[in-house]
Amino acid sequence: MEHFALWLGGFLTLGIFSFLYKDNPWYKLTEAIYVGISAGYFVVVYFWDNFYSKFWIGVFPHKRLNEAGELIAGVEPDYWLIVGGVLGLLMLMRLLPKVGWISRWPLAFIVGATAGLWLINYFASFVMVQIQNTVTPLFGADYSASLFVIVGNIVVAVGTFTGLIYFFFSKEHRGAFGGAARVGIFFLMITFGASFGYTVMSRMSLLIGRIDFLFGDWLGMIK
Amino acid sequence: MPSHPTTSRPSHPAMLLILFTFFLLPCIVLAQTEVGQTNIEGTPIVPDSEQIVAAPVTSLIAADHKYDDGEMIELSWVPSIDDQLVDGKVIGYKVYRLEDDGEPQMITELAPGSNAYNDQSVERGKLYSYFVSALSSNAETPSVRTAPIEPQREWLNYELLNVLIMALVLGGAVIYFIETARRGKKLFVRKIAGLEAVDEAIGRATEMGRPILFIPGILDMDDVQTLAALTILGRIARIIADYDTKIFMPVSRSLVMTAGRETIKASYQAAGRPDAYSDDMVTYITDEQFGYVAAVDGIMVRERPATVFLLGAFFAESLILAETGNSVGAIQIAGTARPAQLPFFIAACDFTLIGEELFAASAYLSGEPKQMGSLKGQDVGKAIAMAAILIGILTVTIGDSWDVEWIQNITTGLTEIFSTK
Amino acid sequence: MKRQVPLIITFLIGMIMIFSFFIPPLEGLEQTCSLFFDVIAVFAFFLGGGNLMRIHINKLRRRKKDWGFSIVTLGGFIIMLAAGLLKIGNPGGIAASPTTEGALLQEIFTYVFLPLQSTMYALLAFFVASASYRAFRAKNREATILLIAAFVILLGRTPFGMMLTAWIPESFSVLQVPNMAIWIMNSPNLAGQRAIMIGIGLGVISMSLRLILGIERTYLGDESA
Amino acid sequence: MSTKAKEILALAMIFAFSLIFYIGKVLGWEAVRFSTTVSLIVILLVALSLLWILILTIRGRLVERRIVFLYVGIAVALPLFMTLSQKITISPEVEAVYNTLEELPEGSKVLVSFDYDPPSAPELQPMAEAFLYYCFEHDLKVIMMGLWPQGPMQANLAIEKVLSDEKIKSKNLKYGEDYVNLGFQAGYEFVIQRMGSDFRSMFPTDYRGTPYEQIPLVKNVKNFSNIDYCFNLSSGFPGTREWVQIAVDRYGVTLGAGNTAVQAPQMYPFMRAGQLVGLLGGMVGAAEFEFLTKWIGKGTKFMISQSFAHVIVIAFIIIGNVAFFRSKRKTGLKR
Repeated sequence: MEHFALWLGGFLTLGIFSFLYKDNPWYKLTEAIYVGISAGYFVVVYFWDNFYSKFWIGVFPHKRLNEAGELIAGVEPDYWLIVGGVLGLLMLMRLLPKVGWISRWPLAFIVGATAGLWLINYFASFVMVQIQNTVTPLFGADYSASLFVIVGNIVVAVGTFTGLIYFFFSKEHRGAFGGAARVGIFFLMITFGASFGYTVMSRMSLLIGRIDFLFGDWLGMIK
Repeated sequence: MPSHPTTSRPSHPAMLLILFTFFLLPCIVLAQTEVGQTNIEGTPIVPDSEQIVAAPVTSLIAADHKYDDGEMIELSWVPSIDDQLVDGKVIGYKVYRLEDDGEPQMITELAPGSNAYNDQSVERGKLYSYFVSALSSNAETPSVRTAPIEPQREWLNYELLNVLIMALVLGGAVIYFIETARRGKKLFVRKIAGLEAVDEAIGRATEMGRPILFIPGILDMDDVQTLAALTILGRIARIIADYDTKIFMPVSRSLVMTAGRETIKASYQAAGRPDAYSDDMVTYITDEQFGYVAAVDGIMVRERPATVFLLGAFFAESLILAETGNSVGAIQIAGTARPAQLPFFIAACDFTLIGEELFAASAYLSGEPKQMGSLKGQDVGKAIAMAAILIGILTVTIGDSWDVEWIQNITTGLTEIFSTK
Repeated sequence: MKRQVPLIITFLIGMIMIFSFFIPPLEGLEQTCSLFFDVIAVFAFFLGGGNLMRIHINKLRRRKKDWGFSIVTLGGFIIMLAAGLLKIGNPGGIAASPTTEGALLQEIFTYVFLPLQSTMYALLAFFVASASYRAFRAKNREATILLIAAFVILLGRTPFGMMLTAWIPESFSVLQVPNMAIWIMNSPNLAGQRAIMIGIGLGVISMSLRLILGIERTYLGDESA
Repeated sequence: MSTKAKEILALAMIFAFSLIFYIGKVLGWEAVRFSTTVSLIVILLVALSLLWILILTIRGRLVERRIVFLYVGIAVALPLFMTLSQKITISPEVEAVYNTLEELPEGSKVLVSFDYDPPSAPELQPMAEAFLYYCFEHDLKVIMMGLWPQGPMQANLAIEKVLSDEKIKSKNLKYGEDYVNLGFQAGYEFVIQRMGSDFRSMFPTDYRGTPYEQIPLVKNVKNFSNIDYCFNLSSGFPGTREWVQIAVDRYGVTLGAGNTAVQAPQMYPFMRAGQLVGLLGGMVGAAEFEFLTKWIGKGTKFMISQSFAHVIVIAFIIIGNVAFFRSKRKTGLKR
């Protein structure tokens, strides 16, 4: 069994890596296995976690007994969940061509809820918090900052300001405004460059793990 | 500063031995033989004379938590004077609650040094009173009981009033400009390069006779970026229907599949070509992130799309998809609001919609005045943000440096407006 | 009915969600909605899973190109369902969780799924290199800035970068590559991130409003759009 | 020979290679090791070939991306076989982790939380092994747990590895008395919070299903006050930040941590504030810690692999720019 598992792991790993050379039957096979298994796995997880644990148990709770065999209070069925179930069933109406349009109702519900929820959440945590965090004394509280930090503070302020100018839609990027927008782009580019450079490292360690599996666990060439 | 947990030990081993033999051992034996005399922790109950008694906590206050649905009571107190890091007698606290003057029930146990607890297991319409016991190694000292209190429900969270007002201002600005535009006022919107390229990218696919691939990210319909991707899909599908090009949209969520089909179908109907639409344009693959990527990579190298749209929420897979798309020579237009993934799109795609541009794209592509109006409304938000940053930084810096009161007041005011607690 | 009801639903739910943020008695609504969403998603899974089966069965029946691989996909899918839902190959039988150790589902997860997932993830290492090779070229001013920032950060996080500038005296330690890398991360990078985030927040507000007000309605299959 | 034949040949060779070495492994062959001289020669060859690519590029022949892939593979794989002694300077934050461990008397209880999954294992697993090795060698009692579902599995892998070491094996450590794995508990930071009052409420049984009160090592462990040192291996949320905010700030735990390189910089503020006694960051941190604990693990090798990969990326960025400037000179300023 252990031999089989190792060879299987090696086979699948090399199959994916073979894609780097070009598309080939080996990759297609691993891809087919991956898609089938992962889709099945998610059906199972969704079924037990969402449908069974959240919906079914929510509507029909287990009678929970304590050690003495008495019913523990507080496991009232949550009939609200039935609304969710009904919306889910409406979704399935798509399968019937005649009433298929009714599946737009649950979609409309989801879109409304998502839009409303994120509108306010993004507003609070992306707009308000960020503005608040940007407002800091340039020289540090009571002049405590070093020159290094002061330069940093000024850069943050200027960068945020000009970055926002870049995103302005209703004004052509021309003249002084265009110049500021250009500075904004520079800041965005530094941001992108920095996060790219930053991520290179962590990506390499992923590969190291796989190579270690191939030559270490599988073939025993490194110990 | 964290400190090592200190235990007070008798200084001499012999003392320990004596203590053990004469006090603790009988206690343990006693505790084991007489079931029911042990409390929950298994600490033996000892005769009064041996107790190490800690001073009780003082100034215990129970108050209703403001601005909630009546589901929390806040307790605070001054810790026992014997609660000290070194050689303190207190080893913890127990919080007891009396519901409608019933029997006291322990609701939680806290570490030494605690001086507050939020009781979240309360219900409206019941009266609660509390007391807190200071625990020593073998005794409990209860505090005075608080007066009974009932958790209150509030209908509006005044703490968030500033957020509400700011949201109304911004929402109002968006709606105002939508209305202005609807009434026929011409509003200027600058060109967005990535979106100007959409027509050309679709045209290219038509010329080459190759399909267009649309990837709506890997999150479900409960993410705004997916919604943004779908609104853009509506516009793009309309153009594609006009050009009579093939579109293919593999998705990783069943709901996105359903919504994607609705969207494309409607666009084809609007273009007057409902017959050209087929459900096979949108295919579900798998919910799993990298399984989906494996399949999409395969589709890319096999179908060799001329144009690839990568719009929505992307995670680590962004670069795998974009690089594969690039290797098959596709024109790629990408967009996401996840800052961490933007650099990869910038590096590997021809055009990238950065954050806000993704959400503006559908309005921009529609070309309708009222949609454009909403973009203008966004700019009001940016102007407010910029003004707040500018004024805020200036006043806080000057106010800090020269101690000018009215300038400091401005800072305080601004901070209050933009605080979210 | 077909057109108006969905728009009304979106409007009402959207508005309720926005205001529930400020009304304490409605605090739990967010959880309730996400619970609803989970339940709807499970039902939708019938559509998605069904679609997956249908496509591959079609491929098989019509003997389309690469139909052999469709058998594999279908087989994998069905085995997982059998192992997870009917709990075939589960030592504890139908009552036990399919994710306990020794269960077929868990075995497949550990020995097939995990290697596939981590290898696919590891491909990133290659693509990061090829993307840097192709894209980090000093084509214009913006690209040059991108390149320099990436280069400094990359160098600053390797021992190599440390050695490179270790000779710089302590009083000018700001100029040592690792310190420059930290400064870039903390200052200009932060500024860019903030600008992007504020922009995103505003973009979401505007788009969500368009959706809630029914100005944007393509997703609902509205033909007039 | 046609491409197809070549491909089949390559495939056959890969298979034969795997088979030979697999049989070798079963027969108990020694690990493959390049001596220092060979290692240096290999590095030199790689460097020369890179130089050759640079020359080709200057001459106008661009390499395709598959060559880049090949070099990345080489850069990561070869160092794993090499015996190179890179000079390791111990950074203060790593030393702090070690020093705190050294101060613990025999029999102290150490809580280790494994908050990561296999993708982060290359960075964090060597830390876990070295940490456990030190604990076992110095007779510290180890309690393991995980806030990530796959964390306890990683813990078991590390334990298995460390227990197979001769020195540790001779100690005859017993599960349940010298170390225990409490398993995974869902609930993110709330788990830590609840552990503040009662461990057992979060871990009624260990991962094997043994009831908490029947495990000799932990039956008297009520909460954090019975723990002498906490160590957290983390690659995201929930992780070190949550441990600091709850276990340290509220319950006064002494906490050290090991983080992935990506996450580590965010933890420096906690270090400075003294909320974290020490920090192992990324492969470098793992290598330094291995050096201190004298555990011969993979961290050091992995670190060299990573440095090599970085150098390769940098080299190709340079080559790419050379290619660009060359083409610009030829075609004028287009694009």
